[in-house]
Amino acid sequence: MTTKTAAQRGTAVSVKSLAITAICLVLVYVFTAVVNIRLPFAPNGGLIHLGNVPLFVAAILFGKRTGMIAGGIGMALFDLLSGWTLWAPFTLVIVGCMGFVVGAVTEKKKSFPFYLLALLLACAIKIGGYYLAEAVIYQNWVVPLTSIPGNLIQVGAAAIITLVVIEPLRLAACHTILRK
Amino acid sequence: MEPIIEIKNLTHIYSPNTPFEQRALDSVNLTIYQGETLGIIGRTGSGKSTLIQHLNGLVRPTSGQILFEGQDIWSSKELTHTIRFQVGLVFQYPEYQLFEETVYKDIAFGPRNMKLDEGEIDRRVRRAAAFAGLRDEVLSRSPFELSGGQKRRVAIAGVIAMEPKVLILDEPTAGLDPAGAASILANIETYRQANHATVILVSHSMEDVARLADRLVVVSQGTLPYVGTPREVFSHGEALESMGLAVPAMNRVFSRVRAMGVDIDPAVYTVEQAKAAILDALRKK
Amino acid sequence: HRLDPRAKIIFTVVYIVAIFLCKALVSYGLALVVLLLLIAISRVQPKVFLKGMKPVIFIVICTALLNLFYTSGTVLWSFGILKITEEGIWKAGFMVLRILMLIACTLLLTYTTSPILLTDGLERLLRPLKKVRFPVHELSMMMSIALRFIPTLIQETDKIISAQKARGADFDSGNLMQKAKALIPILIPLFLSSFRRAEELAIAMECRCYHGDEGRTSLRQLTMHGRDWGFVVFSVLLCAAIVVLRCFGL
Amino acid sequence: MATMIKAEHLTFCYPDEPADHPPVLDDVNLEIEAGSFVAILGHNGSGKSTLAKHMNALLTPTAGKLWVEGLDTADPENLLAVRGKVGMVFQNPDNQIVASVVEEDVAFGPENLGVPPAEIRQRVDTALHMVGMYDLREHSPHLLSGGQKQRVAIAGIIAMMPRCIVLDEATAMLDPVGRRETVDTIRTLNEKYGITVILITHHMDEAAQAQRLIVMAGGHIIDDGPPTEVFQHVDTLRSAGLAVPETVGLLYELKKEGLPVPLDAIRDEDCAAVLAGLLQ
Repeated sequence: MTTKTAAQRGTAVSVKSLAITAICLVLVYVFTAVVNIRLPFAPNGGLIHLGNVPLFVAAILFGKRTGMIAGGIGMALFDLLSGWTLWAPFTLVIVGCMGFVVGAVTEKKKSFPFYLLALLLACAIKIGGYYLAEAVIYQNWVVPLTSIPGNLIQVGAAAIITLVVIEPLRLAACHTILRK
Repeated sequence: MEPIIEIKNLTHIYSPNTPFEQRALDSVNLTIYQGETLGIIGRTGSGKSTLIQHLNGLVRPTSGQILFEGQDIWSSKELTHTIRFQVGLVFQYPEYQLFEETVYKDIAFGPRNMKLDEGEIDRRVRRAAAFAGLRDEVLSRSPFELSGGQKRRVAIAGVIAMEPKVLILDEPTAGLDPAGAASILANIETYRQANHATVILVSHSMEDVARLADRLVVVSQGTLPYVGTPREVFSHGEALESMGLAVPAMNRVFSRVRAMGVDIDPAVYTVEQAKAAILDALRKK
Repeated sequence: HRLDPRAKIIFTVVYIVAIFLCKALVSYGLALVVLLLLIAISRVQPKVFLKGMKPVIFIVICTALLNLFYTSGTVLWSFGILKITEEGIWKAGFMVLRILMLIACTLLLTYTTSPILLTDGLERLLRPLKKVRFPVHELSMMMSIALRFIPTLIQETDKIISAQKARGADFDSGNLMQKAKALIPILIPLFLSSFRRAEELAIAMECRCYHGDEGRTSLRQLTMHGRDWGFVVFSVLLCAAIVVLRCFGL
Repeated sequence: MATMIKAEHLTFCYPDEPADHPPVLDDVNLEIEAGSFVAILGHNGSGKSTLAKHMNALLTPTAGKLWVEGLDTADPENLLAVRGKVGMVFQNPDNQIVASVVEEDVAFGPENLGVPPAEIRQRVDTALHMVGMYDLREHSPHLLSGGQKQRVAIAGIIAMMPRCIVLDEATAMLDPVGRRETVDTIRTLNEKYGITVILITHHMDEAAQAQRLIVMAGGHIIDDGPPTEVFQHVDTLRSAGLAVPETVGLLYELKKEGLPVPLDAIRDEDCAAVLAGLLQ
């Protein structure tokens, strides 16, 4: 009801979508930094972060632009603030791509097969992307293979959780923010 | 009266051994009795949230004990888990915790976690909805379509459905209009009487606690400086003011009347008491 | 510490490029000396850097070992398929040094510059991109809102977890699928309340006449002082020096 | 006196509500004088927040008109001017603070208005002094208490130098100390600086401090007048889901018992004087 004003004035982004993207960005950061689940099978202590869940949710509910910005910046911000500074630029690009692709695939059709397709693509981007990134960082093609299992579990668990949560969340959001 | 919860020497320290170390509760002792209404008053940040979260085992004491019906709630894992069903805690602005597709399912979340059978769950959901003042047709609707006040009732029903022996409510009427607030407080009283439950009410309204509580607990800087009947607690007017609290309006008015040279007992806290006191004094004149 | 964030960002980028250009002992040595000097000036405790390196130690060792064993050259020692070459030792050493230096220099940026200043610095550096319709201002606005709301949403997450625990929710048992399901009572309220926050925030911003960056001014003015320019020039010189050294194969 | 806000036949329906749904605001006529301190009371859903949102063009009327110092809020050209004149403070203090440092948040409004940096600095400092938050200007907002956050929000509005501040249930989430801080702050603004204050609240003791009370129910204004007058209409207020201050409540009860007491002794001291008179 209020966002027209900004659009009328020709701003690139409406204030509401700016605020939503910013908050989604925070969610990605918070889930990466604090929300963890303990897995029954445990590679590195078994704690995995759920940062990819809000990334997927943001992309599916609010589209590719929000998904890209919230995901890329949110997770890069985590890298920046917690000592993975070197990874931040790569994360920005890789996770940004994930958000964009998920948003783009689910833009027209919101149904399970499309969610699944989108999330599989995102997994592929994540694993491939970080493989290449670490190959650049370490100047070596073998070492980055070691982080593939971790990434796979990370993003796979997030994909499963997203699939479980997304429909109830979308229905609930329809009563509130998506209404307008 | 039977004690139901006993707090013994409870101390809680947040982030111990760091520069942010903060003593939220300091050697607190308190006994809570079966069937009473206990009012908790204190400023934001006084430690009262930490206190109530100890009562259902959400927060673990740094030292000291919480006994529920004589047993330490941390003595066994099963007990710590089941204590949450015995001691129901309704957080501030509980409407933000709703998540299910329908009101019915949301209220059923607690009973379902108790692993009750479907028939019992159904009975409890309907009973709790009635206690919370929700009509049957609301049960099939989405909680997100309801008004703020209705959502609050759904959230309270979600805790009542676990049929806790102790029901703790943190500011249950915050942000509601006076009629909505009064009606929710009345609903809670109905539940207490029907189930012989203990009710612990955290409130900023001195008038509400004076009217509803059998006993009051004052929390200030992690300690409980005053515990007693409203009359006992409110007799420390100046000390309460220094803790950012106050005495009920009627008490203030009557103290002024007395200061004007009228011989009247200022220990009056509710409109009903005030009215009775005035009529009584007029009769004696 | 007190340098303009823009100068620091430029330095970090140039320095990373320089490290990748390093080829031999002299250039690595030069880069290392500069880095150690800066760390000393920054007065950030070395302990902090060691802590920051911890997560990558395992990978660094892996890289070192791989380089150690799989570089061809003069064989110094061998056992079955494992052989250590002179070149291998050098390469492994440089590899470890490079990774640690990369991490240290980025950590230096993070530890000496608040996220707010970093955002500001980046916004100003990227400002020319506005000409190609890149939403620099919007991104920096989002960043500053994000920094503001991180603690708030962390608190909110804790609160919702407690509230659902009070209703008997169990997050610690079951298989992955059950755990995923157990997260619904947290995720849905948290997302919804966050979205509501976003809506209210948008309204509050509009009420305060927010309408994009058209005609917008700023309380905080960043000015590049002499020493900031000096620092930029210094980093460019460093990079140039390393390029020159590279030509000489040093 | 000059008119700050004027509404004529103001009607508003949410566009996505079914057509048979009663309008949220139904033919409201209202005039608020510049420099006054007005409280608007009403139950949840009475339309009071919707009315408030019209005052700075967050919503525009479905029918009728609303003017802010003569500016029609429905005209998009007036948008920034209207928002520059009427500032709003909302219920949840967390959701209206934009920046991670107090003084930068206060600067947000003036920055949007394009005020030169040196003047922003000056306005920010003045505003923070006015709400008593100057010493905490470099703090992080999330470490402040609710009352302090609301005072920062108010400072953010003052720095835009508005003619009027609307507080939309801005005290609902605060504890009594925070409420007192907030209400004291806006009273000072009203008394010392002549800023028009429109306070929307559920708390009768806050409303009692205003010069004028407007009571809303079902999208209509059902009562309007000084507190001493409006609070005498105990039955009207109660039927609108509202309450009266305890002092008036007591006097009302005594009057029902046939005692000759006035109903306009709202303040503690006035009520005490009445009771003392009765008993002596």
